[in-house]
Amino acid sequence: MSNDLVIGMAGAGGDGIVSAGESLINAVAREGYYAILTKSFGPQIRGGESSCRLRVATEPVRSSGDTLDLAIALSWDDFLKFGAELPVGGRTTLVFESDSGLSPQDLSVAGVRPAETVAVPIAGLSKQATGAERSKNAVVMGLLSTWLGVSGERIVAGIRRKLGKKGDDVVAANERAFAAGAAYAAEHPLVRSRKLEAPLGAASGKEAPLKVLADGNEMSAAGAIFAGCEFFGGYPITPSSEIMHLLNGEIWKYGGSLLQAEDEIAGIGAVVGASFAGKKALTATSGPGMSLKTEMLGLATIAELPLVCVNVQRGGPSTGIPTKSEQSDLFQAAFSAHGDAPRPVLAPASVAESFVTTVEAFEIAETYQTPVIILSDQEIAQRKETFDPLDTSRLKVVSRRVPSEGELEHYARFRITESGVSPISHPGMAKGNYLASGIEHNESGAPTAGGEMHERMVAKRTRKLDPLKHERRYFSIEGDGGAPLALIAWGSIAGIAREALDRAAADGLRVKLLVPRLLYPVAEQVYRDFFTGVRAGLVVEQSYQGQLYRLIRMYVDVPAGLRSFAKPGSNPILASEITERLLGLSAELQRQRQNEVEPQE
Amino acid sequence: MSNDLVIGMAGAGGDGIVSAGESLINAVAREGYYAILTKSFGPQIRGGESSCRLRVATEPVRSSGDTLDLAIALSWDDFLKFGAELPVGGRTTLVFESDSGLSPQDLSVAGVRPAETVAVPIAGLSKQATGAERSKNAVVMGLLSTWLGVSGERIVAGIRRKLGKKGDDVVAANERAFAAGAAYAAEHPLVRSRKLEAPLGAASGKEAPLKVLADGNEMSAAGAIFAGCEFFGGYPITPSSEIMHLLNGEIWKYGGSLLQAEDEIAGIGAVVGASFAGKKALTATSGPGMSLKTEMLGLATIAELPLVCVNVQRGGPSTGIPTKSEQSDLFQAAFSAHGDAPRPVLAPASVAESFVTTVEAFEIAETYQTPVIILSDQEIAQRKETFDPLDTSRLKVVSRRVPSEGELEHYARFRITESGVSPISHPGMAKGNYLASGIEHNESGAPTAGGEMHERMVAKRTRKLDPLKHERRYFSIEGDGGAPLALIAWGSIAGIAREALDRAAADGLRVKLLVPRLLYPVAEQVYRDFFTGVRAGLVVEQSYQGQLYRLIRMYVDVPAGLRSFAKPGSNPILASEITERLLGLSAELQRQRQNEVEPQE
Amino acid sequence: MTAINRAHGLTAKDYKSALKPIWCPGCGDFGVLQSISRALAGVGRAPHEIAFVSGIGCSSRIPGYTTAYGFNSVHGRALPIAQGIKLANPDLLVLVAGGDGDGFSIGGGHVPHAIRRNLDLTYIVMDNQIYGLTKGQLSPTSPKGLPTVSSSYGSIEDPVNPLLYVLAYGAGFVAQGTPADMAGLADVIEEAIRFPGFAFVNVQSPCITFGHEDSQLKHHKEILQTLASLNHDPSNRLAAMDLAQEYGTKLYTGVFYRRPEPSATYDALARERQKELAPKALPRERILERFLAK
Amino acid sequence: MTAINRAHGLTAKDYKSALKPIWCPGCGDFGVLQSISRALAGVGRAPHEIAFVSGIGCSSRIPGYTTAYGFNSVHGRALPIAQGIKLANPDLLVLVAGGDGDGFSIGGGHVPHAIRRNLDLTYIVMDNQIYGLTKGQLSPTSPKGLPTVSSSYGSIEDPVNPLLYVLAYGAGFVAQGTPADMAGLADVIEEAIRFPGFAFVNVQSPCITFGHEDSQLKHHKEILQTLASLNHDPSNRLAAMDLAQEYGTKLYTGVFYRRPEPSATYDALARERQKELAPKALPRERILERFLAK
Ligand SMILES: Cc1ncc(C[n+]2csc(CCOP(=O)(O)OP(=O)(O)O)c2C)c(N)n1
Ligand SMILES: Cc1ncc(C[n+]2csc(CCOP(=O)(O)OP(=O)(O)O)c2C)c(N)n1
Ligand code: SF4
Ligand code: SF4
Ligand SMILES: [Mg+2]
Ligand SMILES: [Mg+2]
Repeated sequence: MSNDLVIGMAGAGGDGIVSAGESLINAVAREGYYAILTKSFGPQIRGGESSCRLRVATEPVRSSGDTLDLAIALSWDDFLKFGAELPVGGRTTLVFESDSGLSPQDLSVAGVRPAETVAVPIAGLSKQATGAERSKNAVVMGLLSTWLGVSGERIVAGIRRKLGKKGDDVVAANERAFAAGAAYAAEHPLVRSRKLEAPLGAASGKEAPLKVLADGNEMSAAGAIFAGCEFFGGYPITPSSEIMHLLNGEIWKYGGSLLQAEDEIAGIGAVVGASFAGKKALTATSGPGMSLKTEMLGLATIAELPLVCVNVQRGGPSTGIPTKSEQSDLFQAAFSAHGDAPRPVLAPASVAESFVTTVEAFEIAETYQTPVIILSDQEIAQRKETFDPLDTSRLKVVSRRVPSEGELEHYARFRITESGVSPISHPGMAKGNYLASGIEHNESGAPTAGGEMHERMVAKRTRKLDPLKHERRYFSIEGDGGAPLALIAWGSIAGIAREALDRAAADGLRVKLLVPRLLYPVAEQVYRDFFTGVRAGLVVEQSYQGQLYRLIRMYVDVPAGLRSFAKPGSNPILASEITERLLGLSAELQRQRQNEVEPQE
Repeated sequence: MSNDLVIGMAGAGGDGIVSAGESLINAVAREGYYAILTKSFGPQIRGGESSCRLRVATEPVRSSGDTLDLAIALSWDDFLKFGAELPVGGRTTLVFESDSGLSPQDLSVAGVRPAETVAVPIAGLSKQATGAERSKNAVVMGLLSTWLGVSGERIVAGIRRKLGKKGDDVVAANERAFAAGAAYAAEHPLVRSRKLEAPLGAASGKEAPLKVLADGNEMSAAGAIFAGCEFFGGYPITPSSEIMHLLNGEIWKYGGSLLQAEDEIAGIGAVVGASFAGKKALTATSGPGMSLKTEMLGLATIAELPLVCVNVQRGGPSTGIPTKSEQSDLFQAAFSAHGDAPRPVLAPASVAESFVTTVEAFEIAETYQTPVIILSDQEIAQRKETFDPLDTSRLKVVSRRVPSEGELEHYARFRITESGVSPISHPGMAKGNYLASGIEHNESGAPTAGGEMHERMVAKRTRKLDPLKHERRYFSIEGDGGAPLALIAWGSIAGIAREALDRAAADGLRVKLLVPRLLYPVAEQVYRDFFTGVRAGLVVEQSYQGQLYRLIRMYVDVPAGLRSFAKPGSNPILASEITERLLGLSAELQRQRQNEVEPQE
Repeated sequence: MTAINRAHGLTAKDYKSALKPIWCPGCGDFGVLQSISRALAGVGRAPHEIAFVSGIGCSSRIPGYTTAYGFNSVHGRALPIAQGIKLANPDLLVLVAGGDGDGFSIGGGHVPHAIRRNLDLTYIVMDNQIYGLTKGQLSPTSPKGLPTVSSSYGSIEDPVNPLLYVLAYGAGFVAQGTPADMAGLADVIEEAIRFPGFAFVNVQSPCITFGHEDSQLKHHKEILQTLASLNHDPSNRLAAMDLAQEYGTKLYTGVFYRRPEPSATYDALARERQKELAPKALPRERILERFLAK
Repeated sequence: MTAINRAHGLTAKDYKSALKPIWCPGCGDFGVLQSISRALAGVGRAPHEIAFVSGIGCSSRIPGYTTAYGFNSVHGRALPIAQGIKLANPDLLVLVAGGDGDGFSIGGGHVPHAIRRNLDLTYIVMDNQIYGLTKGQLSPTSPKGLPTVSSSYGSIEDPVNPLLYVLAYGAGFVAQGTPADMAGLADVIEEAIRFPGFAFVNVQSPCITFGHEDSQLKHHKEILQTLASLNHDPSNRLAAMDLAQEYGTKLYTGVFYRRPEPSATYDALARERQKELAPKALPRERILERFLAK
């Protein structure tokens, strides 16, 4: 019995492998398991190869795992195209389409002998059950239902919901194919059982409590609705478009509106306008769009207009690799604008955190009157993940500070206050009239070219963000508090670092992990505190330059042994690699210690 | 007799004060003096106040100086509008228009009593000489000619050249006004003489060797012509437009062409196209334009297309302060693009260096097939400066490495070489056909989404810039090699740091100064070497965040006592402030030393 | 526009701010400011219910000289910002203004989209055929052959035709004016503001400092012809396009085109949609329930 | 275009690269690729003398499938890049292609300027009224009311009219085709390439995966009308504009407008200027002498 399984499946575009993965995650989520589903496609829009990996476990999972426990290849060629994304290892049970005519020897994976190799006539079973090969994915679901021991009922109910529109015949055919798969599996049990332990609490006999099942883009959109967002302006771009799609279905219901603009500049331009008009407003994009939004972000900074901008990172630079994840837009997020224009940058480290981070981003934007950038990434944005319903009562829904009657008497929009935050009016509010501008201005908003006023205004705009650096809630610290070894990771990589932390602790290493959700401004004191007692460590990132490592160095003196462990996008970073490196660092520290104790002669 | 004088003048827009400054610098340059002229205007396009400051010396000058030796106020109100840009001090001779009815007591400058106050009926002299007040500036030139002891002939010759087109009457009137001014000054010698020493070599009796007299924008354009630039694409923006203006007059003569594009994106887009077509190409802009060019710069990086992009920095963020200088676009220059997209950033520290840096930028762009950003600033770009003709023979005019016949046999445009540089073909070259793209690609240029190829390509594009970090010619180091105190400064502020270095040395401090012309990639080894023996110091910059200081920290462990000394734009940084701070640092070091020697009880 | 309800008691002065314009003495934009103020007084909305957006340029300084909520934004992006404002609060009166470069060079990509969305905005371009603020470069409406600081040997490109473009984009209201006829200008601006939908007014507003001679007020007065005097029927779009072709050679003032039955605006359609869908809303704080695995 | 000199011996195959298109089976762009290859074979320039620029989109992948020097650049910016190429080397044959979104949404601001400059470029838009690459959002040419992933309740904006816009911008050559008539399409593309000046071809190229039904080849075949069959006179610009108004309701193919006496191109004028000014050049290495204080 397993309590944590990783299943990888691949086939041709039409094989419906991804839809099978979606049905499965739905079913296991409803059973009370925790799960993560990631999808990956070839470069074609339609057709070509497609794949997914599903991790199911009885306890919360933090990454999509590494080596597969169960691999299902509807086509071996297509399977191989996903390379390191679907890694087969010595513990893998490899299931493949027997109609392909391949024998287990043909399934060569460099340097690996799978635990077990199982040929199944998947297409044949479909044809037998339905008269056509079209329902291969239902056969696969049937196989998995039996082998994993997951309730077939739930899966079938899911199939019904999904295919209902296509008519009773289609539903019935798929049910038959599912049954054929389930029956076949029952007759051909796996040598190495892949049965799942019952989910936690299942013994109670009660229905499992409902879990949220969503991807990061959905949670960004939902977070915006929760936070009171009333306007979205943006332009489609992979892998962020779904935020716009979802909001387009929802936002009108709340009296809000949405503009699919002619380009990213206009998209964020409209957001700046909506914010000026007093509304909470959002835009979302990916790298190329961020590059185009640069000027408007600078405008929002100097005009002190709140807005939230999600960047779902993909492989860069330029068009780069649109469908794969990377964490290489951090420098840009912090520094793309010309002039002294600091602005907060946040990053969620899980699907659930996409919700939380979006709500926090609006809180920050509105409180400090600033654009806020959320660095999501393709991995988080597009993977489905389960989690227990969030306690949303601790989230703050905040609106900007409008001027009081008294303040409107001699209203100065950009009043230089101690905190740096000035009350903000908006069109429609009597006596609040002012001139917003990208030109440097004095307290009342009139243009100025004076150096002294400029200095005071830049100082105000910078100072107002200081409190953020002391909000410990944006930082999660785990592990051994007094550890000499440290890990820092962010975004989707943080989940892997968390697993590495557990493994390293299990290996007897003294390690701690910092996952910052606030990346900029750099919270000097938080890092300094975290570094107390730390002698070596790794900043783990999915970029070539190790951007967070460099960013921290700008503001904090880091321990001499802190290194960057960075790889560019779509090259998976494995928990095992991290642990290995930690072991190396530990050995190095011991050598140093030895040198200290036994002086060289 | 002085060998170094700073003269400041201000009046209403129509008073021609700036044109007087231009005539004067022309004349003194021709005499063999060194000089710098800066101009400053009120926010109006036409009308409003205007001013200039002229520094004249017998030896090369590196900044426009600080407190004025001679101040000329055609209107006291207008003079005051320039505040700290025209600082009056205890050593200032203050000349003012007596017709204004003001008395010396009315000329209150907070906390200052000028050395001498001289009322001159400037308007009256003009009216007397010409019948109108229009020639006040000629009167001023006459006054200065006598008081400074600069040949009137040269000035009059300049007036003739300048006004020739306006007809003989105008020229004659101005000559009379000039003579009136000169005569008045002869009758009213200054109590504290402001006579200039003869320029170096003047004693030889020969004509002074010709000097170059130009501003930074002119030198950027000239550098581009020198380097073989054949295309300019851009969009007007203050304070960079003059680069386009000048090239528009010149580039066609060399078979090149120019496009005033519809916006900055199209401007650099055309440059990318011209570069793809095999030509050396340039664009120029300022902050807001840089923000718009972000996406195209990323494209040029991944497509490995050479181009040079000048950013004449002004006050930011956003529209900011268009007419004033600042150094706050460094973060952007290094980091604006999404993805891992390193690119070289250069900065000239004087007008002459604008020429040199532009030639070097083309050398780097073409050699390494990369966009190169030049960070000029408004101060350098728009001030007139004299310098001795450059020895241009040491400048390299380099063209990109095209593939050989053999290489074309199996041509792979993005061949992964050890240096990271691959031979580059262009349309028109038989057998060199390839697909350029912003999408990640393999060696032949075909799109790829593979992580491994992506990693090799990012590594190649990063690696190829490594040699730059070892080019010592981009770094100028002055002062006491073993000094414990260090200064680092760049761009127009470097000149002030140079003066501070001299003064500090004169005060007995052991200081050295590093002026980097290459700002990015950060030349780790150069800084490490420079920091050897350094215990404290200042990175002096005209920004709020101290951007170079932060940039260095990203890559280099800096001495514990290295501080940022940064002020945002248009607030002058004075050599004396720097020296003062150095004294403070030195005192601190001594205290520390004391603590080390006498252990605390 | 003769019979106007002035019961609100607001006059042109109420729309002018304390900020002193720093335009060159004699700049055409002074007249435009005056005409806009008059038009606003004609319409009579309280200044705080007006949002006035511009880009960057001499002309784009105009919002700061009014008492409306102003937004002097960035070069070329006034229209996107204005659309966001209008969608966020359709009750506001939203004005947009700027230069020929701001609108038809760097901002040219936004014009067709603002028009095809048909938000209820009024867009006023101060067309001086030059870049004023940056000291005299070619603008997209500069006549072919014009030598400027950026076209030392004369321009070699045809000018943009704002009137024809905007008609082709399908704008419901298209007019032209000049400060050489202030009353006429105030009238078309007021009519544009009152038009329910996107309205465009091209104002020939001379740059006295860098503009060429033929673009000055004196010349305008000589050549100006009102469309009314030509008996032009403003409901005839093709005729309007034909007249618009004369841009750059003739100076027609008045209304080129006014759609007889204005179509629904984006902001109105958005409101409808909001009303229709409101009943389907889950309370914001319960939005996560939509994502429960069931 | 019947009598073509094919002495060069190049065939359509010589213009197709080894890269296998990853378009969806049945995508209209296959036909466009075939037609362009045929047209290029008709013109007969060697592939290495051709620069083929695109933006981003399914359609924008096309340069990679040809043997020309290709540039698959960034979304919406093909035209500025192409202009730089043409000015840098006017001897090249420069083709530009992309989608309706690429050209008329994000890239829409560049179209009028490329046209008024009149560089000798051929611009082919594969207009499928949808965003293909990003999986089915509204494009600027999508019909009003269309529900898509980004317009759950139907679009509420009027579509762009590429043909009318481009005519209003003053393009010298404007045509339309569809892969439903491959021969006709190859012909207009070849004619566009041969036209001395900016030439625009709108291709109705169906997206089989996300496009709506009325935009598919089958429907094209039913409704297609050649302009020749209507006896349209392609030298009549106003008539062309009138016909162009039917965009979205009728499918006319062939040449809408061909300027009878093509005006001088920017590249040609640039060359003239270069020749004229060459004698005034100081050698590049002596350029600093211009700045000696004399
Ligand atoms: C992104 C950006 N590019 C360029 C500029 C510089 N700039 C400011 S206004 C302007 C053009 C002004 O011309 P126009 O729009 O016709 O207005 P006018 O001054 O003539 O009224 C330019 C190029 C800028 N501020 N921002
Ligand atoms: C700056 C930028 N914004 C957005 C995108 C995402 N994107 C790529 S292609 C495309 C639109 C595709 O539509 P179209 O131009 O009509 O081409 P098609 O795929 O339909 O042929 C979009 C929005 C991008 N790559 N770059
Ligand atoms: S430069 Fe021209 S447009 Fe600008 S304020 Fe002066 S006259 Fe007006
Ligand atoms: S998505 Fe549409 S446009 Fe793109 S390749 Fe497929 S059919 Fe063609
Ligand atoms: Mg203008
Ligand atoms: Mg399309």
